[in-house]
Amino acid sequence: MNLIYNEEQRMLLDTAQEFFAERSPVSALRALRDRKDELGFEPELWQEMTELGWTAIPFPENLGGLAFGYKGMGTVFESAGRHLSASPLLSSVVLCGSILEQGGSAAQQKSWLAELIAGSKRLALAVDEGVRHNPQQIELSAVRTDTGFQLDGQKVIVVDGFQADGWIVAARTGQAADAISLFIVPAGTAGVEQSRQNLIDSRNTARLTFTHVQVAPEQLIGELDQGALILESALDRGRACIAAELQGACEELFKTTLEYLRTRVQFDVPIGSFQALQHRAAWMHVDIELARSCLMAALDAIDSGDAQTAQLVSLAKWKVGQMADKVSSEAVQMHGGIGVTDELDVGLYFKRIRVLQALLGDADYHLNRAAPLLEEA
Amino acid sequence: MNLIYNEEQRMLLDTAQEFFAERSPVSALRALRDRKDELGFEPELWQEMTELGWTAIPFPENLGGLAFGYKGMGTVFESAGRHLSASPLLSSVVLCGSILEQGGSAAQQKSWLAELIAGSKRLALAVDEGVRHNPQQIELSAVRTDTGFQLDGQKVIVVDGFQADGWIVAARTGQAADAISLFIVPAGTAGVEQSRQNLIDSRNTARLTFTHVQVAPEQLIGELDQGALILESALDRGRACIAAELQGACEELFKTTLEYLRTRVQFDVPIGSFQALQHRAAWMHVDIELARSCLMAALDAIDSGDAQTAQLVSLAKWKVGQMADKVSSEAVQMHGGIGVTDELDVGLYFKRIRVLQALLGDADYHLNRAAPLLEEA
Amino acid sequence: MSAIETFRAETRAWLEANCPESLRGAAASGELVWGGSQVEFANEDQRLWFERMRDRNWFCPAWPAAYGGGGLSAEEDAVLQQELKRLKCRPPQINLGIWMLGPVLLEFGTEEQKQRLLTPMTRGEVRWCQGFSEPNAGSDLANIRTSAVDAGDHFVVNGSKIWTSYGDKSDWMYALVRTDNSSAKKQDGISLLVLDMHAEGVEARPIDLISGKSSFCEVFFDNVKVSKDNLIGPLNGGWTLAKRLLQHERSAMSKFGEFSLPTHFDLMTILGDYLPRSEGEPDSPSDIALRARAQACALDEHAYNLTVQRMGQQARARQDVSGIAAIMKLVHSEQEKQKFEILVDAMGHRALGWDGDEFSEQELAISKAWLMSYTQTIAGGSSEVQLNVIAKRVLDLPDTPKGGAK
Amino acid sequence: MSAIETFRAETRAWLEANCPESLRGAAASGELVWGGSQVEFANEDQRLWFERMRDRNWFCPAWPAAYGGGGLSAEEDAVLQQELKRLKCRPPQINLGIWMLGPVLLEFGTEEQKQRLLTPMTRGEVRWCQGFSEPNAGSDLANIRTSAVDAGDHFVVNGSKIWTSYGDKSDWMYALVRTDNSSAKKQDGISLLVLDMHAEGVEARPIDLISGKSSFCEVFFDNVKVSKDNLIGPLNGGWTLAKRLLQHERSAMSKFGEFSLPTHFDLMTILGDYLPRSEGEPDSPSDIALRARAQACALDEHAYNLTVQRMGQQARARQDVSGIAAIMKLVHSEQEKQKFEILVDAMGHRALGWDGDEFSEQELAISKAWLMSYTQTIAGGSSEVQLNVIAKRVLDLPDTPKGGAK
Repeated sequence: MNLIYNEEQRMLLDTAQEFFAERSPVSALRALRDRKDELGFEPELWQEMTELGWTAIPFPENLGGLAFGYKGMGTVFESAGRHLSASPLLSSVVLCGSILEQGGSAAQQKSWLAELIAGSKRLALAVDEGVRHNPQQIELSAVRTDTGFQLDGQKVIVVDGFQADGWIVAARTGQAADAISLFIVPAGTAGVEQSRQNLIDSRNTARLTFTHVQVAPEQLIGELDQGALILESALDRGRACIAAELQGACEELFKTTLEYLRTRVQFDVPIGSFQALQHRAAWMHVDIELARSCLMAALDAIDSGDAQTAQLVSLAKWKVGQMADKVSSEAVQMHGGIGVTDELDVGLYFKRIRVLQALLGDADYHLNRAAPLLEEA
Repeated sequence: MNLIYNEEQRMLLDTAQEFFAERSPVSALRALRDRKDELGFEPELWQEMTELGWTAIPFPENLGGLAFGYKGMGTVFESAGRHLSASPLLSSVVLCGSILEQGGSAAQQKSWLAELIAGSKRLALAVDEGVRHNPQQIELSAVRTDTGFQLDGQKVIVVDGFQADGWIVAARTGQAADAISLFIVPAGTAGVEQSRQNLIDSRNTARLTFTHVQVAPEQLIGELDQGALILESALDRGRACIAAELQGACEELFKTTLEYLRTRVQFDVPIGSFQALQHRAAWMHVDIELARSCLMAALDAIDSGDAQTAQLVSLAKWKVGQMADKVSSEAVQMHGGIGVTDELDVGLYFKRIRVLQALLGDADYHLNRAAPLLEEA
Repeated sequence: MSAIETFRAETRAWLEANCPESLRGAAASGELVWGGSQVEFANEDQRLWFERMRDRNWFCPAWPAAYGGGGLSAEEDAVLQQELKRLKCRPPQINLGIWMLGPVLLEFGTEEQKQRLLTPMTRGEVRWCQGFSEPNAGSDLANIRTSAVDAGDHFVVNGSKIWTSYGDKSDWMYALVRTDNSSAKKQDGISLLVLDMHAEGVEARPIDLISGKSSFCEVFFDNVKVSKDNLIGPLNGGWTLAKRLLQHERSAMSKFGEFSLPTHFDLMTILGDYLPRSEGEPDSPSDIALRARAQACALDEHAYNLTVQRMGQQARARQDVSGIAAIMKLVHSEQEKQKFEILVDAMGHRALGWDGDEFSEQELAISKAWLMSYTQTIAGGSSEVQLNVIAKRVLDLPDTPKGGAK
Repeated sequence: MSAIETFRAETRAWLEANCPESLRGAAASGELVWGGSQVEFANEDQRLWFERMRDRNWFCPAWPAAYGGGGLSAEEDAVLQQELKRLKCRPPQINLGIWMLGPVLLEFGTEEQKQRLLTPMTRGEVRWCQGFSEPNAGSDLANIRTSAVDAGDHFVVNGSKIWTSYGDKSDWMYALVRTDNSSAKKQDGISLLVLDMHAEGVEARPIDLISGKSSFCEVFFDNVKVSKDNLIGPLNGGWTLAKRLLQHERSAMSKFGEFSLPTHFDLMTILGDYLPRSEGEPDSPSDIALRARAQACALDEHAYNLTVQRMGQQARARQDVSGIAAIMKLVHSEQEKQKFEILVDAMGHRALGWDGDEFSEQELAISKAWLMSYTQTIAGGSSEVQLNVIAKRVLDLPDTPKGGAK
């Protein structure tokens, strides 16, 4: 198990850090928010990221990718996390791209995957239906018709789903618990309604309603009833990238907090000299280091095809999520009055962190899912 | 709901404090331990407590009691807790006495209860069978015979059960979940074996084995199959008294710890001037105050016959137990190296506290049992 | 019937006849009436209740009649409060002036100041705000820099205040200002001043919080003239008065909390809505673990409520309650924060909404209240300050000596 | 085949031929061999392994051959360690002298001292103990008071040490002593001395802990004569050496931990034994909540183990690991404590036994290990000291300035 970035990955990390710092600092997110941008990201930025080749990172070369793996992807996500940089990299490339890579037909890969990598089209994954993430409980139905399938049901919290060029929809196609199939539904298909769910992180999230939506057989990805495994694998890639984004956001927020502790003076001394705050900061550091190890293990497991990838990804999402809860809460508290104002960026970090913590499974969900790790020992 | 001691109760509290401080300080427990005393308490001390009337506190006057209620009892238990004073007050008077008071026949009350109050006999309650307290899972059986009943099974963690003059045994007498009956089994009855379970707190605890033990019909307490309610009510009195003992022990241990923090010098200053320790001590104070309120509510509920007595007792046992976990752990840690030596009393408090925390239901058990409190709101 | 029993009977009858039914029971935040020059009523009942209580001089029932108070004895006032509570009457108006500045004026004000400032309070004509905190004087209040410079018959005030609740809607402010820069101890150069928020050079800007719009303002003073008769207490003697004022803050906040429960969301009830139990199906382990956390949190809240009760009983029994009193704000604010964290866990994305039609009103209110709960452990004495106070004043732990810990 | 590959092949072959099967894999605490004048072997295999490694000069494989070391290059030593690990060979002896004092002697000792002290170490003939802590010098080590007074050709040592592991079974001690009381900084008056535990006036008494008997001793010095050639490094220059010694402590402890796992109780396995699941019956909510806590704790342990791995990889890649290294002791000891707390919750009264036949050996071992876990967060740098170090050295937070916080 390799838990550090190699030299190439470190170079990519540096590039990504610089890029986001310059092209998409926190002020960019603030601007998107203040003008209530419905897309939730800057198309030009997305185009630049595409040109840098980042949308090609995880895919094999025969599909137009760079075969640079999820450690490579991790470097980009943690850098984006540091600057709260918004882009559809998670939704379109990681989640939908993985599904197309693993389950798409040659035709689907040629049309859709190539366009995703080129950035000329964007897909979003529609999976959740309930209050909390639970891909085992999909009720949106796809029923066979003479000409294909008919979709009925509802999806929520579809990341970057508003005004996407299409969606990959996870639908129930049989009675068996895992009889799930995946369909590509292009935007504009009759019967699909989209509404924007405005979350605290000011990013793009949508609710989709499917009413008698007709899809052709060639819109099915992979085999009928066999979508669950592909879906789960894509979700795991997404979860690992979310963990990376969280880790980056938390490390940056922690850095800001430490700087504040060193410089803010109260009672004639820097507040960072108060031992109670020092110890709490030290515990934050401990959690950040432990979480980092779990994150690296998850990324490495994906790249090496580890048999325990699912559990290691859940370990990472759990541990990073727990750490993020603590770091974001403490950051606000330690900043005191100014920390709860909108003027400081602390609140923007807090809000994004809390959304990421809930996306694709919260701590409770992943604690359970990671548990089988403990049986091997 | 009355959450403070009245003047009479405060006087009793003062008396009890003085008595235990003088007659049974921590050194007395240490002496019992060092000579591996099997009884686990000093019979002379017990006799003196009896003479002070404390064994009569909770019983009505017509049964030879003082009708001074469980707030009265609480004052004695918290004082005993402060000095780790050992006596069979919980086992013989509170647990067995309550059962006889509520379910005993006139004859049983006359023979046994009067002797318990006089201190001339001691009974112990045999209820637990498993690893953790669970009076809903009693398997020791009492089967009807021509001459009475036959008892078979095993009891563990019988408080003050070793060398008692007899035991009240909770036995299963039917299939229904609550078909429990209570029997008095005098010491010396054929088929009863006792062995001492040496716990970390150096007190008297026993395992009892019942093999074809014959008991006469007049040894049954109350109605056949109807013992569960009487048992539960006695257990609640016991739990409240344990909570009082815990509260007293923790308040005393906290006092000792604060004194250490004020006087122990490291790096040329008293360690109590370190803010990290100050904040942790402040949180201990918070927990002690919250726990105290729950304890007082439980004692008051018993005395006033509150409909939510069971839940309030569980709230107290839970909250006081949680507080005790924290206070005892922190006390050891804050005392540093010397805190883990046997030389200091801190370890004796720690061990007694941890046993009390587990007795008659730990935090997990009582958290669940207290939960219905929340439905009223 | 004794005099006090007669008073009770009359009071009860009067309240029953005069307090409109719609004004009994807790109110949502927006439904409270704030006295002042811009007083607004949401409905006729509010106006009636306001005017009737005003005309009975019961805005300040225990203040001397000379300043428009009700002139009640302490005993009568206690009875009135009990009867108000019994009927769950809402306060006819909310006003920081009455709760905080008023008692200090009664104690330290000149006769002229009492006449001039207290009388409009008892009529509900002036809305007051507080100007204490500054950007560099948060937990360390003595560090304030807003200056009031002696200019003969008036002071000239420059600087700014932060965290002033409803600074933009208030008529007058009581403020701490620095009147001496040369004092060795920074506490010694501070005075308490009252000033007109409508005066030239005063500007109040609402502050946006992480939870969105707020009632807090930043208030800027640009060469504001304040006549000298608005100095309360001695020059450079404001620190003592400020401490006295802050003692009243707690009781004011608790009164306020009693009637305005905008953020009271019952944890277990909401949990039940979002963590439904399916008939016949066992709960998932993660739901059970979450429920256990929620139970622990709700029981802690129960323990807190019992402690409030116990504190009251101890106080009535004339026992020392300083050790309990010192924990209340800390415990309540930290518990609230924890409660919302659990709610957010249970509600998943439903608690993460910001605005729009996609979320119910209650869901959006919970999101805001959750974010606001982060303010509660900072404002009005941060948790850290509370812990310091407990450690030093209650537990008597030593100060860090000069040249101390390395 | 390169030279190093040849070395590896030979080493592997030798180890396979010479390390007895019974000495591969982790050992219970009692099964480890402590080198020294009183060395004891539990069986013939232990003696064989001890003698074979000694005779190959591999007790200290990388030390110079001049002092009885193996004279291996760093590269060869690394290969040897890898091969030892591959076969899971236990260390042939445990000896604080080799792990802690040895490297410091090599760096700072005189030639005479190296000859005299290192050679018996490499032969496993002397058992060493450490004399640092004193009752008044716990976290504040510089506060030691045990004095060594100059008496011409020797020092006279008086005072006492505490927490000396196996003080009663050791032959020699390296100790910090005060040789100058007049220095302004108390660190400046300290020297490092080695002394014979069998000398007149030395008494070692084992300390009873809350967990019962222990290997820790209190050591008393009553006018003990120590010849001057036993001063290591410069007079009054012991503090620098002590810091160097303590740097070796961590790696020594981790080596020790690798092979002696007396307290490794697997949380989830034991939980399974005491929290059995009934076929067809749902677990009780309290069992599920406890299981969730246990899972979180065990996963945290997993995260810790991954971090150990990551630290090694970063070190090999020559990246800075100081930030990770600083958390290891803290995390491990706190996690162990937490683990035992959960175990005790799960095992109910079965974890509360002290002695006697009523409890299984494992149950009694768990009780002791639980109580001992409280020692781990105090000994070898308390958690508080670890947190201070992280805050100041890793996070660069400021010291409390003189005349600081009130």
